[in-house]
Amino acid sequence: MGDLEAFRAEVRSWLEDNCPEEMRQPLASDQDHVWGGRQWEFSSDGQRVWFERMVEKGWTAPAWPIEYGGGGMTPAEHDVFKSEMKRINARSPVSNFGFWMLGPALLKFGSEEQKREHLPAIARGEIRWCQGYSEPNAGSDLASLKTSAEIDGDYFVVNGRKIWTSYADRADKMFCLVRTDPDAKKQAGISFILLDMESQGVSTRPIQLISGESPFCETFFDDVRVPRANLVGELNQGWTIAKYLLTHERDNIGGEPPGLLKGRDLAKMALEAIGADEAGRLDDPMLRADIARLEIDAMAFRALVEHTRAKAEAGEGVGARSAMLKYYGTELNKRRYNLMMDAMGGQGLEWEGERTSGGRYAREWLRSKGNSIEGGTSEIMLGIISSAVLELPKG
Amino acid sequence: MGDLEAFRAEVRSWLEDNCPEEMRQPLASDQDHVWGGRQWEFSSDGQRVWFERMVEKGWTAPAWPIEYGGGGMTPAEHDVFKSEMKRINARSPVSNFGFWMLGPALLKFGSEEQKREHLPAIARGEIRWCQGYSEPNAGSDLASLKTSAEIDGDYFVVNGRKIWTSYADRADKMFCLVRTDPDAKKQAGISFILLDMESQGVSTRPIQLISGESPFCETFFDDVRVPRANLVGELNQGWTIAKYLLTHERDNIGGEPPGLLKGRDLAKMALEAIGADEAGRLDDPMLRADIARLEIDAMAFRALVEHTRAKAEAGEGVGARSAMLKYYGTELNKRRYNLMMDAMGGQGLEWEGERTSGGRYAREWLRSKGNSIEGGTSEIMLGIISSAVLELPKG
Amino acid sequence: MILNEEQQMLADLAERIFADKASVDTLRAIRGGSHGNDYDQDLWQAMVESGLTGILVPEDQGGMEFGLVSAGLVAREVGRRLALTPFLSTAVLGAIAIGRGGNDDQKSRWLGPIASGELIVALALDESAKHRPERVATQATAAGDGYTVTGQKTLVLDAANAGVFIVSAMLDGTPRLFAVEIGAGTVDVEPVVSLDTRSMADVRFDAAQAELLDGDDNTLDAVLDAGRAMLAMELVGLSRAVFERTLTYLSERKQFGQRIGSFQALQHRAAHLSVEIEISEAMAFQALAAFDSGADDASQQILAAKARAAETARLASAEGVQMHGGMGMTDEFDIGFFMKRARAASELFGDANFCTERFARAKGY
Amino acid sequence: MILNEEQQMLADLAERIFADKASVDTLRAIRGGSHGNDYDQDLWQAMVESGLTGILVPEDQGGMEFGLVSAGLVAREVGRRLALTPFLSTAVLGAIAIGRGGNDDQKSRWLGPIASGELIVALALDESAKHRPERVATQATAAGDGYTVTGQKTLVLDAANAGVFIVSAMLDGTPRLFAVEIGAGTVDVEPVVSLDTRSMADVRFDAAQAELLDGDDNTLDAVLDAGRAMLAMELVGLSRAVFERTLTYLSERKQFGQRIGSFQALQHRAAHLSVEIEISEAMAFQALAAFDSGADDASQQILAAKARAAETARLASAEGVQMHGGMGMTDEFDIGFFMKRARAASELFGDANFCTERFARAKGY
Repeated sequence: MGDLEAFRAEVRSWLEDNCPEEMRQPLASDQDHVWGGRQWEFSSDGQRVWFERMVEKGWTAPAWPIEYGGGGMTPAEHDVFKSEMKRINARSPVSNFGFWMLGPALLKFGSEEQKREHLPAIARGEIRWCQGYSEPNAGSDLASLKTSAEIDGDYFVVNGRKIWTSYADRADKMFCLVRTDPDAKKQAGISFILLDMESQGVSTRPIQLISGESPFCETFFDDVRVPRANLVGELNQGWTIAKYLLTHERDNIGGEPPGLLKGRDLAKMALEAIGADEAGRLDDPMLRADIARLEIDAMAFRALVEHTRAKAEAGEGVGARSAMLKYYGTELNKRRYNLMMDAMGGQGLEWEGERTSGGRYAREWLRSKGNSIEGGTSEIMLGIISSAVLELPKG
Repeated sequence: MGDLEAFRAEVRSWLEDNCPEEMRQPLASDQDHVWGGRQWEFSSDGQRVWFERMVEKGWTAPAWPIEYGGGGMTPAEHDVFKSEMKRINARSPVSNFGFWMLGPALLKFGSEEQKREHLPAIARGEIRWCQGYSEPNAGSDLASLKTSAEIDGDYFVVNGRKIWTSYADRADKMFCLVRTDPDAKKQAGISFILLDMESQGVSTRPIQLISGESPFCETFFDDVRVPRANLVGELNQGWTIAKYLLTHERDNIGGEPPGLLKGRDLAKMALEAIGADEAGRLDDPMLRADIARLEIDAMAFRALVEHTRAKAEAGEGVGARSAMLKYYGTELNKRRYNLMMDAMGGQGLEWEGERTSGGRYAREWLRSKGNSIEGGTSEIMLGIISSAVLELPKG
Repeated sequence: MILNEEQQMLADLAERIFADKASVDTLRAIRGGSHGNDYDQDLWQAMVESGLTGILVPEDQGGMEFGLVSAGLVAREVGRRLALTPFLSTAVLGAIAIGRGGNDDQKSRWLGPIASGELIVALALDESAKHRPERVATQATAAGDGYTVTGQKTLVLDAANAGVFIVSAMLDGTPRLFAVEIGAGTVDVEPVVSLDTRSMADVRFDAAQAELLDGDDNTLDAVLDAGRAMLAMELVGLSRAVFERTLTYLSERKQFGQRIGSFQALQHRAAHLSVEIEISEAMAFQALAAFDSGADDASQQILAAKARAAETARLASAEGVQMHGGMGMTDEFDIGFFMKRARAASELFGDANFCTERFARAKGY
Repeated sequence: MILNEEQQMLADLAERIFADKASVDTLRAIRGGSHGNDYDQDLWQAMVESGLTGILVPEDQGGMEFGLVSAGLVAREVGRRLALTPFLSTAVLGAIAIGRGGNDDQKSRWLGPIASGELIVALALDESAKHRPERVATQATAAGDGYTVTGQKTLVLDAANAGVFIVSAMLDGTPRLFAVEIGAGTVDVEPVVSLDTRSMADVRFDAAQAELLDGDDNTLDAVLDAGRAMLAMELVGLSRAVFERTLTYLSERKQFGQRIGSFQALQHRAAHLSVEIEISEAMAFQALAAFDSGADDASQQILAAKARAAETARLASAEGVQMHGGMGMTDEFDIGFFMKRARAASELFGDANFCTERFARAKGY
């Protein structure tokens, strides 16, 4: 306890001394995020200084072992560190799929060589990773993926296509699920490999969404040669790693809506757009009722999120119950954006123009429709709840 | 055309002369319905006179052939007859499952002998029929019924149990689905037979519903001997008749709610119970919105019912689309009764007592919950729409 | 929120007592002879013995002096077992009204007997079929040292067995709470047979002798908060119970050669319902904890909890009946009792519309 | 209602023309160059040639003189094909405003050119982001023989190409309709790029010379009815179209070794949606027929039709995107266009809340 308090004091003082003032402001846009990687260019000195100092401390990956470039913190120390970072609203110095996905997977499933090769490079922000999971014909049914990796001497030869790879066009490397045994049944023939996006035969194409531009890309593999040493875990055992990461991904659902409505009061927006009646009530009784119901549901949902967090902190596993949060949270967010559109009326119909900062209402409303699809559709979540939580018989 | 107008004049004048004034009033309760049968007792002279006169004309079953005790009307004449009955609000002189279910089935599938034996007795109101379809372990999956009929010489020996037989305790005879081939697969081993409720081994037990008393019974068969001549259609071919009657049953869904709310204005009830605000609006804005949405949906549903009727009259088959009406109409009715309860507040909590005529609000609300179960559940209807209307692939 | 050790022990205790004493069979038996005035006396006795009747009574009056979260753990069991008990009227509403509003004399006269199970208290607020607590026509008039109250009340729980009534009445243009002891004047109790067999009555006070409960300006608000909070927990409990029965049925009942729980359409509906229940329960606990900690927005949270719990119970009982098919419609099966109870518990102290309306108003839109 | 022979022929004609001329590809092409002022000129030409532009124009002005049911058959195709066309603004709203409100001179000047496709008319009613037709700040002032109007309008369809504006403005404290010819004064059109590529603009009138449309007290009501009725049909058409595409996708797309249309949960949702669409279409046709026959409750029916059609389109497009999964989120697939169009058509002339609110008010509660 004393040690931990000493640690807290040390962290606090170091952060106070080293975190530039401008890095203590909330991200104003996605552009303020430091992704790192070979092509990265800092947008400000503060960004660069903060990045360099944190890399030097190993605090870009505080809980990773020191020998792999991390901070070597114990879980308790890590909690202290996070609370201190939060205390001053410090931004993350650098973050990409390498930190929150590949790193944990390598620590659990990687060989010693792989850990030594990749983890320090991630921690130092030298390599920016992207995730190659989904395929055009394997949406919710991820395990039916077809991108093939045939063994040719010391290499895999990869052919196929990945979709929904965020920032594939800006990443240096990809961790990727490939089919290495076409005869095995689904999950059984999948391997988890690492490949360089600069390899010959890799090309990417950005995906335009119904809401406009997006970070998503398609990635094409045309006889891409990948060293066999880049296989993580056993051959044909990649599904284990994939499942581990999928669950990991779903755990990140909180009570706050993303995007435009983050921290904004829907009822206030509606009052400003529509006005109040003589009794001071929003002058659209049906929208008013819808907003009240939404706010009640949102408050109740946050209560469940808090409860779940508290249980997790008390050491009770969350497991498949995270599917409940993913399901309800995303459906709630879609409702929220629908109501925002109801409130904004004609302004919500604008697609360009200054008045709406380039059609922000319409675009973010449309973007919210993807929430119940990405990271596992609502239907998949309901299926997981049905089988893993309720234990209803299989169909 | 001239003939039809002459027919209309004749019907009109006869009805004017023969339908007692009291038989031109709407049914005040289920008790006013004339079911007929061996034990029937008329509740008034008018009821008896009207019954006897109509029986004599053969107009209890206007469209059945004269030789089977009917009125021998053509479809066009039958339409005229119905419109003239409706013009003076004449009650049906007698009605039971014999008229609306067994009669049509016998006309289509019965032998000449069966027609001559049963149809006139139905038309004259001498025999009251009930329907033996459902079984405790064969709800929506009717074809999995287990009540067995083994052949023993000139008889079937029936054992088993039927459920949801309306008025089984008051009916004279039952038409009944029984399993005559236990080895055949489901639909293939079912026969359609007629049995007398006074046969040895038949017993009935009324079913209490969550809303209180009900016309439904369970019927038990313990070695009941039924003459083989009472088989309608071919042995093991009863499913064809059953299907014919099930579709027939579903066609009777209209736009009007049954029960307490029939002809009553929900908004008016709510205004009386809750009052209005200074602007004259129902003083519960959320209930007001719910009622308006319900009224809109109900009006729209009636538009579809009208449209469907008009199409049917124009000779276009309705087919599986009747499942759409059954589904939506019953769900609508449940919503309607929920809103009535929301409007009535504390009065809706009464189960007995004069103020609410014996807890009528609560009881009819509870009764409405059965609408989406009886006559094919909403789930079955959605399945029919999915496969027969939308032609989605089978699971 | 996570239960602390004391609360967890209480939860276990309540579950044990109710599992042992309360069942739908008892409900059926009481219904058989009911004239709107019965409750489960065995259960009440067991609650007295374990101290649950004094859960909100101060220790110096013989109670446990726990908070609303703890009381909610009992209310959840009440809903789960469809128990017929004056717990809400007496142990919660009576204890809070007297505990917050009573003077030392009143507290010492009534709180002890509440804790010991000797006194049943009935709260008489509503005067019309819909809950409108601020519409009070009942009048209080000063008379000698005390007051008399005159007026007609409805939806009064446990009135037939009450020794003390807590009555809202207008005094100088403001609604205040009064206590009327049975025998202290003309109190006419007309029991109502209710759809869920809950003891309920219309009560007429004719210049009945009354004492002002004058302790705390916010006593009525606290009583309303507590009533809604407890009913929210009842509704959560019954939602869980009807859902458990439905899940069991889905796992056992076969149609078309399969267990019906294997049909995906039902699975998704069951999964959705399970999420609604989890969320309503989390909301209810959070709201109760907010009340206990005196949070500013406790009333709002309780309104939210009651609105949500009512909607969840409506869905859970409707899905319960529908998924049970024809069997769910029979009185022989227990499933309909949950639907009846859900209706009554939703209506009392303001239905979902009422709570949502007040929530919006409190939020300023 | 069932279509009569004339209406059936018109339905077939409209379907043929739109199938031939209108497609999402055209929409994409126009979107590419759009600055809020484009429409599908090939389609418009084909509509002129087949007489559809004169569908509501009297025969003596070169039109077909059909009713709103017939116009609705065209509007349904507009929605189904996501067509960009001034049909609503000109052939319906313009024709009704001038046909009912115009004097003989005005009719003869404008109705013929509407029928012949030479004149595009834009209706300028709304002044705020939500449809509130009675809130009119725009002022009309007598000036010489006629009037001038001054004010700011928004959500004006097809303004960029309009030859005549129909403008609501206050005259002596009452909102009235006026006609403003382009070139007849200061009219400033600022196109808005809309989410569904519909031609839309903010329009400012600065003492623009205007003629009063004085024929019929109820002209504005008729215009509002017609606008809502046509949008209801557009919404029905687009609901059908997005549902057809979704059904096709369900029947083709495989996941987990099965066509996804074989999953019962999706089947039930699709079946439910199909019923909603049928009902909304029946309601819309009945409402249009009520308008044509001059039924007392035609406005109420139209409010009901618009409210329902908007909700149905919202559901149909939401289910469309969700059931298409990630593909439904891409601009490459057409499915998102239906969602965008549904949003705009729902908002214009009053969203579902507005229509439901007015419906309740008209019903007296």
